[in-house]
Amino acid sequence: MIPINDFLVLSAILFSLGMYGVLARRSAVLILMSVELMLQAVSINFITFAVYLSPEQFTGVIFALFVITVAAAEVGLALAIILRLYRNKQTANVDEADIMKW
Amino acid sequence: MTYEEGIFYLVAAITVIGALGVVLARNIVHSALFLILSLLAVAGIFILLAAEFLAIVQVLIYGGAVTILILFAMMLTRVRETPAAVDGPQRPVAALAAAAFMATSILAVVSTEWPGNTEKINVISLDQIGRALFTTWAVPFEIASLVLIVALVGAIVLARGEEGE
Amino acid sequence: MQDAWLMPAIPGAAFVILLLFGKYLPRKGDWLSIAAMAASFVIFFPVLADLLDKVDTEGFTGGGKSWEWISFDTFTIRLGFFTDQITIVMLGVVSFVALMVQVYSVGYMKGDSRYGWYFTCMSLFAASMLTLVLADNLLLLYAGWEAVGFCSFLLIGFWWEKRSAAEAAKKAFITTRIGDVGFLIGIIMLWKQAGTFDISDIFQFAAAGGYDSTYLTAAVLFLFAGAVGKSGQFPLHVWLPDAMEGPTPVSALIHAATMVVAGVYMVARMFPLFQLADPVALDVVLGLGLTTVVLSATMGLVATDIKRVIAYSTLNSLGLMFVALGAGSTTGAMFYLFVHGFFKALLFLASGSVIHATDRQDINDLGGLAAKMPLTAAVFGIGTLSMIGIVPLSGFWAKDEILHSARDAESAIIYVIVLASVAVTALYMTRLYVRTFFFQPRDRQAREHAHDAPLLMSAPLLLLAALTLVSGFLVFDGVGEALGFPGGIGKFVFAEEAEAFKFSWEVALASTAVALGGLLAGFAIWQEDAQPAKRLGERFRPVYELLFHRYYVDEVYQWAINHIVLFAGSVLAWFDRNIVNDTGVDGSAGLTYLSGFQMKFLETGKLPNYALAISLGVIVIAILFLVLKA
Amino acid sequence: MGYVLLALIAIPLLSAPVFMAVPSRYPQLTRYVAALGAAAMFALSLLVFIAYEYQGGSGLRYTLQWDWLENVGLLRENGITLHLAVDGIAAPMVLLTGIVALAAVFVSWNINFRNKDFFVLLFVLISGVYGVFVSQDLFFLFFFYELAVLPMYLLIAVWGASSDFGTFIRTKEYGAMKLVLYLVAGSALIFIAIFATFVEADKGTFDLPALGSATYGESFQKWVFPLYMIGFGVLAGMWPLHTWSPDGHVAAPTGVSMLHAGVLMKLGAFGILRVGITLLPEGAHFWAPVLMTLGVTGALYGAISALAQTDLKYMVGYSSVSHMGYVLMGLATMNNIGVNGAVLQMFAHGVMTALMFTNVGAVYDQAHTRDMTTFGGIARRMPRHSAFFAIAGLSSLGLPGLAGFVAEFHIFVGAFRAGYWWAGALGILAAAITATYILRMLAHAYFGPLNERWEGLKEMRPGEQFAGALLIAFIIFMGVWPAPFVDRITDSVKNIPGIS
Repeated sequence: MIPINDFLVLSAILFSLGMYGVLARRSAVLILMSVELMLQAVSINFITFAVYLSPEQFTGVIFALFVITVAAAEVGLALAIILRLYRNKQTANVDEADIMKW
Repeated sequence: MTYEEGIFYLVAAITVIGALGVVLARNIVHSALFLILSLLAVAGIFILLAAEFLAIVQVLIYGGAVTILILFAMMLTRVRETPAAVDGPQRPVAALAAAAFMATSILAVVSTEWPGNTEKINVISLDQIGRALFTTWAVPFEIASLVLIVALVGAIVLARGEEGE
Repeated sequence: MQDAWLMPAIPGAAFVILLLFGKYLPRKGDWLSIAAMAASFVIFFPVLADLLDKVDTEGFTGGGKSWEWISFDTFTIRLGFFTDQITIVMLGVVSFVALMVQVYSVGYMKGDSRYGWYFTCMSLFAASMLTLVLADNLLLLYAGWEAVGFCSFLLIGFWWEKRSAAEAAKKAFITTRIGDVGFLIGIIMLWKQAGTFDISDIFQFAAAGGYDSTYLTAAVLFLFAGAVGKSGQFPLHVWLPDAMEGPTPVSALIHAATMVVAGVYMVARMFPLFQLADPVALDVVLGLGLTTVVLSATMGLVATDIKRVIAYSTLNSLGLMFVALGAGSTTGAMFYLFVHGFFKALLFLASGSVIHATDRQDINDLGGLAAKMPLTAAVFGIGTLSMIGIVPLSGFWAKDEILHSARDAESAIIYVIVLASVAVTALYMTRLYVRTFFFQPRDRQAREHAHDAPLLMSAPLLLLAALTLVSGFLVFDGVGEALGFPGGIGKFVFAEEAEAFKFSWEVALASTAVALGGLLAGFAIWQEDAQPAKRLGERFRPVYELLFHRYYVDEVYQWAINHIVLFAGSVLAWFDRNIVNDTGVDGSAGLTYLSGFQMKFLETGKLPNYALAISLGVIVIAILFLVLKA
Repeated sequence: MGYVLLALIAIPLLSAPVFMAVPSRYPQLTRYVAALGAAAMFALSLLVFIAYEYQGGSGLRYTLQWDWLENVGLLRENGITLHLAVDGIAAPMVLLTGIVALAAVFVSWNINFRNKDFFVLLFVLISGVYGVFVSQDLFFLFFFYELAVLPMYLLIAVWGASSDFGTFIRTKEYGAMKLVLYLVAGSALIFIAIFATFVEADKGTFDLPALGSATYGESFQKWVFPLYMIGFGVLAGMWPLHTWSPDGHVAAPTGVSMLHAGVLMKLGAFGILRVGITLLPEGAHFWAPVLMTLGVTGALYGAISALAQTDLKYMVGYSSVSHMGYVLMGLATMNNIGVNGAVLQMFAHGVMTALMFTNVGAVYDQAHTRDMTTFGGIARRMPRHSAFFAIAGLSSLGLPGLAGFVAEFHIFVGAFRAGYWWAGALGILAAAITATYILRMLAHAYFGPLNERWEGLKEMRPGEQFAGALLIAFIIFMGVWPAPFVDRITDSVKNIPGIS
């Protein structure tokens, strides 16, 4: 059998890689993709805990379901925002949209 | 090492390679393709966790809808033609932060004593999930549908652009 | 003695009525003030009789009545009135002179625009002064002490439209206040050990050795600081000559007979403590008294304002009283205080008559008034001779007593100085008298209208003159016994001193010779047009200048106030405005603004930067969490 | 009787809608409403003071306790209650507030610009002041404390006056801003201290008597007392955190200055006593020498600074700093006599400084300058005004028979008793310096020959005369017969732990 820690470590690696992507990338689309990776890591965590530790309530599974749902909505909205950004600034790079400061 | 473990490590390796590809690729289209790979591998992980329903949902929504959407966005914004560097100036710090986070969370995982049986995967049937969704989780479920509607409307309003544009 | 408290209470009540309703009373209420004073004076006699009844009983230490004023825990302050022999002397002087002065003022102040206010202040003064005298505890004494100072402020500045009067009032109050700082410290020091303000309790405590000698010495020296201020001793004497800006009757009452001698009275009252303290305390008293005597007597030689000369003579007398105290002779001091009240008030009131009649007060404008104002000249002469110390006027006996104590003091030089001062006193008093009343008038116009004062003003003069003539004889046991006292004033007041009154031909002759010498020299120097005086003035120009500028003490003080006190004030104000406020307060505000201005550049507006910050924050928190858990 | 205290807080707050109901066309009516409200408060304050029975009992009178929040989160039984009561320390303070409020309303009679708003804010301030004095709950005490402080900003910034002193300018906005920032900074410290106390006491309540019965560790007391001391000390004008006070006075309109110096600054000293010393006696003992030093420094520093001022309001402002220094000295003695003196001084200073500001306002209204060097001999034109000013000044320099003496004397005796002989001596010296600046001012501005420029000055308005007479009545009353005050104060002071 696979020990729980294997899944959790995988989730941690996945999350960290997503985090790296969010922090290092410039393009909004790439950042979005990295966010998806992080969401995947979270989902893995949720399901892992549900099937290993609380099979009676399996809240984690339900949550993973919601995560996927919300992720879908989020991607739709985020892409719409990226589109607007691109129309206004002719770029999809987030570090070029910096007029909302002092 | 049981065969289950062997399969797990294989799938996990594909997931990680996909993720690495997403965050490291110089070409943005390659990134998108790596993302698909990674997402599909995660569906495999879900199967290993005995959550077949979620795996299917994952393939349908992520592997299908989300990646398609992302590819559309790429096309519409013509990110490929952007000549500037794909990575920002804070890449080294980002790498450091990510590494630190990874170390921290792995340390946390390893050092924690989990309550309950950490060896056995309990199968949660589709039947159970369905009942739970429509009884205990009925209200959040409805709200989730509301969220989707709102997101849909919002996305349309945002993407449509203003009059005369 | 139980009812002695009525003496201050009646004028006090009169003050309240006059203050509130004085405007609406007929004659603006002068009669009320005088009636209250007269009532006070009348009450003096039953009090005296009561005291005489009891004074012979064994262990008598005085008596009175008191009410609780503030009391909590162990801390009690009482409004207590207390009469003993030393009090009664002062009571007599105060109530009698105050009555005389008020009667005199009816004529003197007639037609003044603040006639009613004058009598209001006079009533308050009488009440405060009698409170001071009768107080059985130091705090009430202090209250009366400050209140008389306040009345003095009001009355010196009575004609406050005059810049000089306003300044003199201020100067008097502040100068005495400086002494009072010490006085209050002394009172609290005495309280701290004894736990009571009651004077007789403090005496008992001290007699039982409750105070450490050094501590007690410090305490009494602080007390003495109050006396220095109030009684115009060097170095706080500067206010008294300036105080002559007030109406003349005020000078007679407050700045000659009563308030200024409060310092002497206080020291005499607290004398047991001075005796218990280190001898240094009394040496200080003696030294300052002697300094004042020398300074004031010499300054009197060149002053030309008739009232200022008398003010210097007052300083001179006060100095003598402190010399007596310093030499250990409370009898001498109190007796001098007693007779001084009469003859100095007489001098002031008589000079008031002169000023009233001629509207001049510079002796260079006066002269030859004896013919026009025979009565005034006569009583003024009596006062002058008493001040000089000619047999058999009261001043002679009192001064003789002080000379005695000076001779018995540790150093012969004290005796010589005091004796010399007698000569100088004779000199300047003669000068004053001669220049005012004899020879040709220098301002004829002034002499034209001069006349003797009306009866209302003359009567007090005559009464005071009579007392000046006879009061000195109270030193003799025989006289005292004839009047119903247990003996002469020394024996009566200070029963423990068997031979209270000391007399020796040697001292009497020496002082008479010196006084007469001064008197004759005065006649010689200031006769007719005072040519010898002018020649002397030319000859000793620097000395004349020094005296004329009052030893430059006022100038030094003025310089110190302008360049030290006010300078310190403006430095501190500058410091407060520019350092504390503009640098410290506004500076920190500016620093906040500046740091905010600089810090805002941390906001790059770039999403990745924010995300990185969030991540780092999460990592730090996670690590902290792990570490703390471990 | 507890409802009387509630009424004291409620009347000023409830008069706001009444003011709003008055049409703006009738400014005079607004004034009558204000006068009526103030008179009611004065009457009730007097009632509270007179009816206070000072013999025996626990020290708290007229208790009223309404639950507000309990058994929620950290709060347990009686967590936060509207607990109103007076003790012997609060009773004179309540009376003081009534007196000064009434006087301030009459002095503010001539405010024409938006006088409705002015009175509403003034009354809110008064309500806050009453609230602080009668609250027995730390939460509400703090609440009312803030309620009293914040209206000051608008009152000064809208109705104040900017002044040009030649070398520097003080705008009203500057004065208002500085005042509020300072006081809010002080409140921040108090806020921290209150929560620290709440947690340390572990009683689950903000009720002061309950907190008073808790025990606090020694190091806790040492750390938290200075928070109270400095936090409340800011409002008490503690040196060197005093500069908001003179500048605030210069900017504020007369009526507000009266309340500010007369009552508001007392809140600070009252807070130190009511919260700091009462709850944390050991901390107070530990910090008493520091407080004493700051108090003496303030007393001397204020007096010497006042000596150099030519602006009347600055002079009075610095004299307030000086007199509040005495109050802090009294508190620092930590003995019965000195603390009594401190409370007496709070009352005495409140009344006499209100009187001084009444007078400064009266002369400023007519002359449009406060520079005392330009005056001269104006006592001839304004005799009553001059007499009032002189009485206030004499009280502040400690003339026996007036309120200031009684208070200062207690403080000096207390200081000597506590062994701070140097502080007592310097305090007495400061009183002599006070005499100097007061008399200099009187001699320069009021006495001497009349400067022709001021030929046209008239006597102060009847309303101001009434205010002055009211204040003087209490100055003399307390000076001549302090027993009613002392009896009430000592009734409570003796119950404060740590006061010997």
